Amino acid sequence: MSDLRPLTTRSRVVSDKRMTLMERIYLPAMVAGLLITIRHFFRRKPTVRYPEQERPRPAVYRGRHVLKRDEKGRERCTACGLCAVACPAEAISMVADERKPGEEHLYREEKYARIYEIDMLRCIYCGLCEEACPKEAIFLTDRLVKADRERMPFVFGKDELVEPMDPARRIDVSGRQTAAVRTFKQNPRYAHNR
Amino acid sequence: MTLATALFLLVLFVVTLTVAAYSTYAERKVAAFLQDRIGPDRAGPFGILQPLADGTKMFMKEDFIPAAANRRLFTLGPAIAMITALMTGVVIPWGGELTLFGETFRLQGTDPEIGILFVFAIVSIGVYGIMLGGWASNNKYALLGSVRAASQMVSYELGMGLSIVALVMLNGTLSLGGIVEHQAAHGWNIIYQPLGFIIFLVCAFAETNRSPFDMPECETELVGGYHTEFSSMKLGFFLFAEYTNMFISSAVISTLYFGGYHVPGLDRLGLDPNLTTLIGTAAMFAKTFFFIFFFMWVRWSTPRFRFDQLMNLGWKGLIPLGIANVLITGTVYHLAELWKG
Amino acid sequence: MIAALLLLIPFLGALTLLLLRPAQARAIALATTLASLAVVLYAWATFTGGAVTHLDLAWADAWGLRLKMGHDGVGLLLLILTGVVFPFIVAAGYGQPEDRPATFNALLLFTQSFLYGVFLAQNAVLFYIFYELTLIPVFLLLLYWGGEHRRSITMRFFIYTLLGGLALLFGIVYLLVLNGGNGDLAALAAMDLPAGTQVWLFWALFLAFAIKLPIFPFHGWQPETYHMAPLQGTMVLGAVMLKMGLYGVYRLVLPVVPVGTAYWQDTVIVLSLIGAVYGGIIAFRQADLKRLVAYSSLSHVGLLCAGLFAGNAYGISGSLYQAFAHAILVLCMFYIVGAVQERTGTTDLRAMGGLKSAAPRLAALYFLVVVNAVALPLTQSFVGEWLMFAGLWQVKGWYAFLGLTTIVLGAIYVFHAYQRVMLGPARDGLAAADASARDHLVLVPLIAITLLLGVWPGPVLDLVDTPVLQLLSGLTAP
Amino acid sequence: MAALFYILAAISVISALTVVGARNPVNSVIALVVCFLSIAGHYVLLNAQFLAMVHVIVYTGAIMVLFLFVIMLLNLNKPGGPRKSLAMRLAAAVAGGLLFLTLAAAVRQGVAITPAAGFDPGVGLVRHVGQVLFTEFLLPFEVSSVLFLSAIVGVVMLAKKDKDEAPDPHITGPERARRTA
Repeated sequence: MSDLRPLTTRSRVVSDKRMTLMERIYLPAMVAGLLITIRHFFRRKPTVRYPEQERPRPAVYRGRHVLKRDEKGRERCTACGLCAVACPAEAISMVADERKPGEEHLYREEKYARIYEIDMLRCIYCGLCEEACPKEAIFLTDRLVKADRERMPFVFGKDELVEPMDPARRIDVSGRQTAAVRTFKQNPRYAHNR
Repeated sequence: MTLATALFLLVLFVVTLTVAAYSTYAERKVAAFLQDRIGPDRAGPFGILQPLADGTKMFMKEDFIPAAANRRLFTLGPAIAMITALMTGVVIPWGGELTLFGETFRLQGTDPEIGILFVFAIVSIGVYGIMLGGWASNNKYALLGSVRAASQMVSYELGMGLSIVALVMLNGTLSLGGIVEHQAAHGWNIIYQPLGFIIFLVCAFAETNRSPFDMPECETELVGGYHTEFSSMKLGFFLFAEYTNMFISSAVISTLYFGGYHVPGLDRLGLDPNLTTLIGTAAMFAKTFFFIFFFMWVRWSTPRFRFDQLMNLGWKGLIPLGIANVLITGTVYHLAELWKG
Repeated sequence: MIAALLLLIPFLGALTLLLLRPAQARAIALATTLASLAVVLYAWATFTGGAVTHLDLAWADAWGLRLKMGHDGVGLLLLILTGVVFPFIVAAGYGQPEDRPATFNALLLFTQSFLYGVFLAQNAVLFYIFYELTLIPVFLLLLYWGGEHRRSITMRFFIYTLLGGLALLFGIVYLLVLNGGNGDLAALAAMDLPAGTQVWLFWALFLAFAIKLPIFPFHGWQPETYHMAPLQGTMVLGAVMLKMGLYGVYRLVLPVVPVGTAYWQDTVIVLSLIGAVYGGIIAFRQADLKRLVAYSSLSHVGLLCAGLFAGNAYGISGSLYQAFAHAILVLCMFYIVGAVQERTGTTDLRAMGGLKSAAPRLAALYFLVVVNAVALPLTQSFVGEWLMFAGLWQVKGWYAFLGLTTIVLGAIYVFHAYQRVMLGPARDGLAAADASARDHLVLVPLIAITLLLGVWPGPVLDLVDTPVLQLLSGLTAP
Repeated sequence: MAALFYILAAISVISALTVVGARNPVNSVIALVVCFLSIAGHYVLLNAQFLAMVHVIVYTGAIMVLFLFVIMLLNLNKPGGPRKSLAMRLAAAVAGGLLFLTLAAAVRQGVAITPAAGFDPGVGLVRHVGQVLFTEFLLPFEVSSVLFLSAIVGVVMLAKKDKDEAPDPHITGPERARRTA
């Protein structure tokens, strides 16, 4: 047992020695405690009043998802299902469909997701879907999921997930693409994704 | 009883309830501030309407009485707690004399010769509210809570009484008004009775069931203690009674040890007597509020005692200290008398 | 007639036992004591208040010896005490020796007879003779039926008593010479001795009683003797013999040398109170139940003596009242010591505990005795001690205060002993029987007397009232 | 004042009867508390405020709380309680009857219940009570305090555990070894 060292420097050995008179009076310790708390009383409060104020979130924040469109406004998702497989919380479900003629401006590939749903109450915001995606279609963003009183609104469909067509209102996820990711994607093997 | 007294009592009643109500708000604010938070701030500016919201909520809740409870006592418990909590304020001197419309009033309900004993007596009856309420719930946690409350309050009343004995020996009167006047003439009691003050303060914490002596409602062990089974305004009464008690004991502490409405040097300024009185009353409330704050400050700074530690402290610590304090006070007083000749 | 009966019934009973050695020695002894108790009660019933002379015969008048027997209220009180106590002593179940029960009981009866003599004697020499006679049977009891080291302890007891006796003899002879050979106690009390004589004569007369009681510096013999003596012997010593000392002071010291008494009053009270407090403290330190009771007796006796020397109505009547109460208490206490010893096989407090679960009734009886021992209200000790405190209070406040300490000390050691014996976890292998029929027969009446006299002390106080007032008028007159 | 007296008296009598009549011991205790409070009210009417307050503090605040305590802890709240044996009931009836007889006789023999002549309204005030207690009645006062002291001592001695038994379970390790050694 003796060669077991404490895991942290903060651990203290519990002592059962008799307390000295000063310690047994309690009052000095009590006063010390009161002084500690009163110092906190006057300290600046770190509280952020949320709906009015928001704490700045970093670009790599993993908030609610977005289904990206490509530069021509076509949905990148081909409903391959890799994200659903990767999802540890099994929050993603989808139904694939075939692109009809005349829909080329909507979907990039011949196959697309007719239904794509993420249950935001199950999601743990791990980002594995993003990593799994071969088409760079799904990304986590720095936006938050809004609160609600019911459960069903938390199941986000394509109406909420797919980013708007309007190029001005596209959601920028470049912040999530770190330098390493970008170099990795220069690999010619992934050229089809660009 | 004159109309003036009746009016004064009505005002006192309202003030007491208001202070108690806002103590709940203050408690949450103080707790938050001590923990680097900002506390309730949604209901009104700075959350100032929070007590009203709480009260409304309490009234709206279903008033539930458990099937196996003793209905009569179950209702009687919170009532006793509330009544006894409100009764004590009558004998506390909130200020000096006020002259209005050619008549002179004292800002005190009544000043009986045995004022301090009256406070004691009412406090000792207050236990019944907790005991009956807890027992009538027919719930083991509630019973344990009320048993703890009773033993705690009976035990600490002794220490409190002893600390008062020394004080009374010095002041030569049991009347609260008299004690304040004595302090105005001879200096505040805290100077002469520091030990007595500490004993009284600790006992006051125990008597009001406040942390670190809040064993009767100790959540981690007893769910809610004596008020586990209570809901709606019955629960509200219990909580309210606790805050009222805190207000009253703060007022008693200020009266007994900190000169009550006396402000040193105020007489010499030659102000209008009415103004002096009002400043005095303001001072009294300031002192009282400080102690209410102190109650909260301690609650959010110290962990709870264990029940055997509580009993040990009361019986083996405070009571012997109280007796020693009486002896020391008596000896010194006697020697001082001899010295003066 | 009564005097003769009182002397003769136990005496003849004893002789019968000695000569016939019947198998039922104890039953006969019990019957004898009960018969004498009946006589005593008859005397009480016919007592009207004044002093009574039963017998007045010339014997050896030249030596100041005259067969004058009678009693006043106080004498009657002590006669009642002797009468009441002895049946219980004989009946006390524990500690009755196996060998020679006839002789043993005969000795007890002889003691009773002589004790009656002491309390009846109205003549100083007669008093002295009986006083010394009582020693002989007790001495034999100790020597033959005592415990460890009985020879040396008995010897010490004997030497102490003998020294006191010699001083007393000298004092009485001196008085006789001064009084022209008239040894009548009333005549002695009427003497008006010069103050200087009284001051030294006080000790000559008092020393024997001081040893017999015993008060503080003269108590060396007591604890060991109580501890070693057979149970009945201890009972006799503690319940009655000790009261002989008290009676002696009341009869022979206070009225005869009032000035001497007043001179030494403070000394004696202080010594007594020292003994009372000291006895209490030592009692608490005892690890042996019997020794604890012995020291508690020392403590009580100190108070009794202090009360007697308070020299006022409260003190003296309280002391005499308490004399009776203490006798009952001592009987109960030692009886319980015996009962406990019988069940646990020891008197060592450290080896006891938890007897209550095995013997709840005994525990209850013991508790009632304990309550009496600490003089709680509604017990007779409360009445007696309260009167004594009131008496001491009139002398000096702090005497009463010292006296009151003994009550607190008493509570400490008595309850300590009770806790040790009865409460706590039961010791291994303790299979004790609960209180037997005999235990009930002995303890219940005694406790009943305790409680009855605690609520209604009138009858006993009435006995004491007149003589004490008479004595006081004699004390204050010169 | 007279009206107040009659109201208080009625409360006292009714609550006292409830104490005896209530089938639930807890109700009995509460009735007794009410009775004590109304008696304290009588004291106040007699201007004996000190006595009134001490009465409330000691009897209502301490003793009855302990009563209630015991009843609650031992769960003695079954209505009616255990059936008493015939001898017990007989003894109770006899004792009660004797008490009643004594009281009746005392009243019959003319215990005059009239206002005491020259009643001093200051007699019950603290200052006077204190003065009398520490002069005239000093000895009884001290004797009773010693009696209480010895009662306390007795209880402590009875409740005290032997030193050599059961060391504190909260103490472990070397300190325990040191203490038990």
